[in-house]
Amino acid sequence: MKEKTKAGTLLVLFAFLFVAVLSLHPFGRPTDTRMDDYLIQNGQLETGCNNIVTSVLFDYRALDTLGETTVLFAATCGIFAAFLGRKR
Amino acid sequence: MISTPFMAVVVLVLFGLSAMVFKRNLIKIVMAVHVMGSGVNLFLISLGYRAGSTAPIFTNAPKLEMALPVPQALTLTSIVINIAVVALMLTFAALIYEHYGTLDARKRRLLE
Amino acid sequence: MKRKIHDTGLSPIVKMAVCILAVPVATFGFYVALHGHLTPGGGFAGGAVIATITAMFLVAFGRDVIKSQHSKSFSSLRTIKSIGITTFGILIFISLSATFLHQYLTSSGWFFRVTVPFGPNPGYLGTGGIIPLMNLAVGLEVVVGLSLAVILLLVSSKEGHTEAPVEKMGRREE
Amino acid sequence: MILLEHAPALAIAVPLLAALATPLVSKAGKRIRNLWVILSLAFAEFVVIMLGRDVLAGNVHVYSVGASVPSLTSTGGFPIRIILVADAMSALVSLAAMSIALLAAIYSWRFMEEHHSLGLDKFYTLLLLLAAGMMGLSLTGDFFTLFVFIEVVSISSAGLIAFFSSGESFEAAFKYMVISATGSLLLLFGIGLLYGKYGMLNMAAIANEVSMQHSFLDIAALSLMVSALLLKSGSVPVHMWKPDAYQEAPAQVVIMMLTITLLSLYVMFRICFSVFSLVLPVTMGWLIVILGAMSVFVGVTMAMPQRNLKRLIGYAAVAEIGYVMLGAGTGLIAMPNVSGFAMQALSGGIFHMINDVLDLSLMLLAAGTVFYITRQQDINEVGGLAHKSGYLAVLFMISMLAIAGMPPMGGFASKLMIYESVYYFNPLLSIIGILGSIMLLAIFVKIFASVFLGVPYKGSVRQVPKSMMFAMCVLAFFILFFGIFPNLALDLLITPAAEALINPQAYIGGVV
Repeated sequence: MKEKTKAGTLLVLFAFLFVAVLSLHPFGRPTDTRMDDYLIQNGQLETGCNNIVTSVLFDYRALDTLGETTVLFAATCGIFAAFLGRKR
Repeated sequence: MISTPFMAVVVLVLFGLSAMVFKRNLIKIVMAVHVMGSGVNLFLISLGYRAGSTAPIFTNAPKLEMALPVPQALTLTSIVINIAVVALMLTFAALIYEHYGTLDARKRRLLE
Repeated sequence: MKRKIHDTGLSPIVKMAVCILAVPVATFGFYVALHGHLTPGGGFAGGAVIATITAMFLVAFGRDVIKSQHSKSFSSLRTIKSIGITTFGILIFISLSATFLHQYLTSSGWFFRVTVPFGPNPGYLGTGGIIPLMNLAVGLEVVVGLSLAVILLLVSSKEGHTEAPVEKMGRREE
Repeated sequence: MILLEHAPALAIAVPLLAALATPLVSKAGKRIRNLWVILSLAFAEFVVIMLGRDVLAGNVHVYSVGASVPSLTSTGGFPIRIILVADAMSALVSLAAMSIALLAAIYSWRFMEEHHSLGLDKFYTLLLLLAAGMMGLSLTGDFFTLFVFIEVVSISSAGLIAFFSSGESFEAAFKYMVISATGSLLLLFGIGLLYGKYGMLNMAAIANEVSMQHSFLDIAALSLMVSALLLKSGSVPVHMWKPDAYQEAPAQVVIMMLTITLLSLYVMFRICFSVFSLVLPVTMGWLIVILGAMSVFVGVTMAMPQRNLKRLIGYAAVAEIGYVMLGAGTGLIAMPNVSGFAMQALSGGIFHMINDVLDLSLMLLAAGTVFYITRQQDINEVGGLAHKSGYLAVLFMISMLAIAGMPPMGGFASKLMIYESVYYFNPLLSIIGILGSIMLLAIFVKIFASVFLGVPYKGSVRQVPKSMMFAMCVLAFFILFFGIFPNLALDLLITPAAEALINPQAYIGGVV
């Protein structure tokens, strides 16, 4: 019985995601690109690097990159603490 | 016309979820999380594509019609986060295997 | 090949190839990380490329190299760990200072004075202010993080592992 | 002054910098490292208090990270950079989170000493990263930063769960990681949907866009995000990870995980109230209320047969989360014009959020001290402790009465507000609530009798260290303070927070 309920919920979720993705914009033609056009126009002037993705990563949204490096740092600490404890 | 990358994304995410729910082996569960993560990354990347555009890099850029830079930055961040999640889960799976000698979730009433 | 080639791990040819290959891989990774603001790639991709070297060494020389060369206990790993984490800690200060105390170090920054006009250009290394430094900082952090994870996962799991056929190493400490 | 202008960024940066420097500082010795951790958390607490005072003076504090002028938010009419927003609600939540982190650090000075001398600097690094993640979670005004900080929080808490490296703790940490990884991936899917439609990632900007035209996509993104955050907060359908995680983790890490569950509830309310306020279907409010009632019921009934004290507190935490959802859910049902009882329910829910953290933390710290002074892990061998340490019995009594919602303690005021206002929406729900708190009282009286009363405890009992006693007394003081002067706390902290949550215009106005 448990298997069928799980399969049932997964099918419902599949239909839900399917319809949600269908109502998105067709692939290749994004509807609202104000933010990205601004970045492409002024990316070079404000941050001085040609690769706009790097300027987004390290200047416009630098807090995300900082959070992400702390995620990697926390994972390393977690792995080390787990293995270290075992030696006790 | 149904935009195929979004369909692939839904299939990947659901594949990951169903494998995570039905499978018992810990390593398979970790793989399922990784598959789901790459499904969501594919979704983020395919949001930022403009038909007939190049990468948003101005070094010798062939044309000025460029794809959206922000989804690419988001995907880069979420890929690295997926690495950290999978690495931590593999450590726990290895240590559980070492402690219990088995990777089967059902034996230890792990994920019921 | 001054170091004594152990009997564990793959054949000496592979070990030699890995030692030779390490240098071009390192330079390529460093190139990708340094030119992050000009060419695709950047800190993360460059760091990942360099992190493959530790994986190659572990595969080629077998995992007991790390255990046997340094002392049996975990102190060897902890020294590597503390070096990595402290350098990572200091280097992330650079990106932290740029992030929080707002970003007047970039295009109009004192470090790389050149501002870049709009439009495609052949890409001059001296642009981008502090972003190349942050790229390198993140690159080093990714190298340390990934290689530590690989080393820890491989070296410290005690369960019976398929040793290379010729096992002249001493009894594995239990 | 300069500190106040950069307050939101400093609140995140200080614990983060301290966490990165702990491996360096711990080379200099144990005491210096402990002092370093507590001082950095105290300084972050000072920054958050200053931020709270400035925000309670009436203005939404906006900080755009990386802009040449911190308050320069929308350059081209829409925000480009990441913007940290501190309004009354987020200031209240970050204040609670940081004070619990500070108390956890003070508590773990002596508690962790003999447990684990080898990896303690890893423990403190993860503790500080957890505090930084909580600050980021409560102050962010941007969807993707929300996802990143939820990941920071869940990875560092998984690392901390597995700190006492025993077989079960890896199992609990693995289960926690599986659930929080899928949760945050669903959240990222919802964020992707929103970015696909609006091209922007800032909460206030999207709230501005949603109020103009909304379609099925917003409902889909909203439901994905709400389900992901319910997953993280451990309400009924997915609460299995909570008892295991609370059983295995050290006591002060469990307090931090309590605040994480409440922070994810705060983020869900932020999304429902501020971003999707106009497009919010009534069914969403009812869903949260029903889930709240179910988690109260399931939490209490599952707590009955438990033997392990921490596992029992885990189920009690599921019940407490149910109360908060009950209260705030009714506010959600009457969303567009929240008045009268819905407003009382909402402020009752928020007030209970704070009280719930305080009393469950006091209970957990008391439980940790019981295991610390008797060096036993199971509560059946421990008995008649009241003779040996009277203070501990009094503190346990205070936390027990507070969880059950007895008059002198803080829990009573908030639970009373929830019962009264929920009664008007559906009498059955408040009946479940009242029954739940009565059964909670019964369970904890049983535990109190078995641990503290009865024949005096024969084994050797260590003296309760000063640092632990200090942390517990601070918690007891706040519980009593909120209990005796609820109106003081209410109109000083809670009602501005409730008002800030109600009108999204102030939130959007501040940014766009």
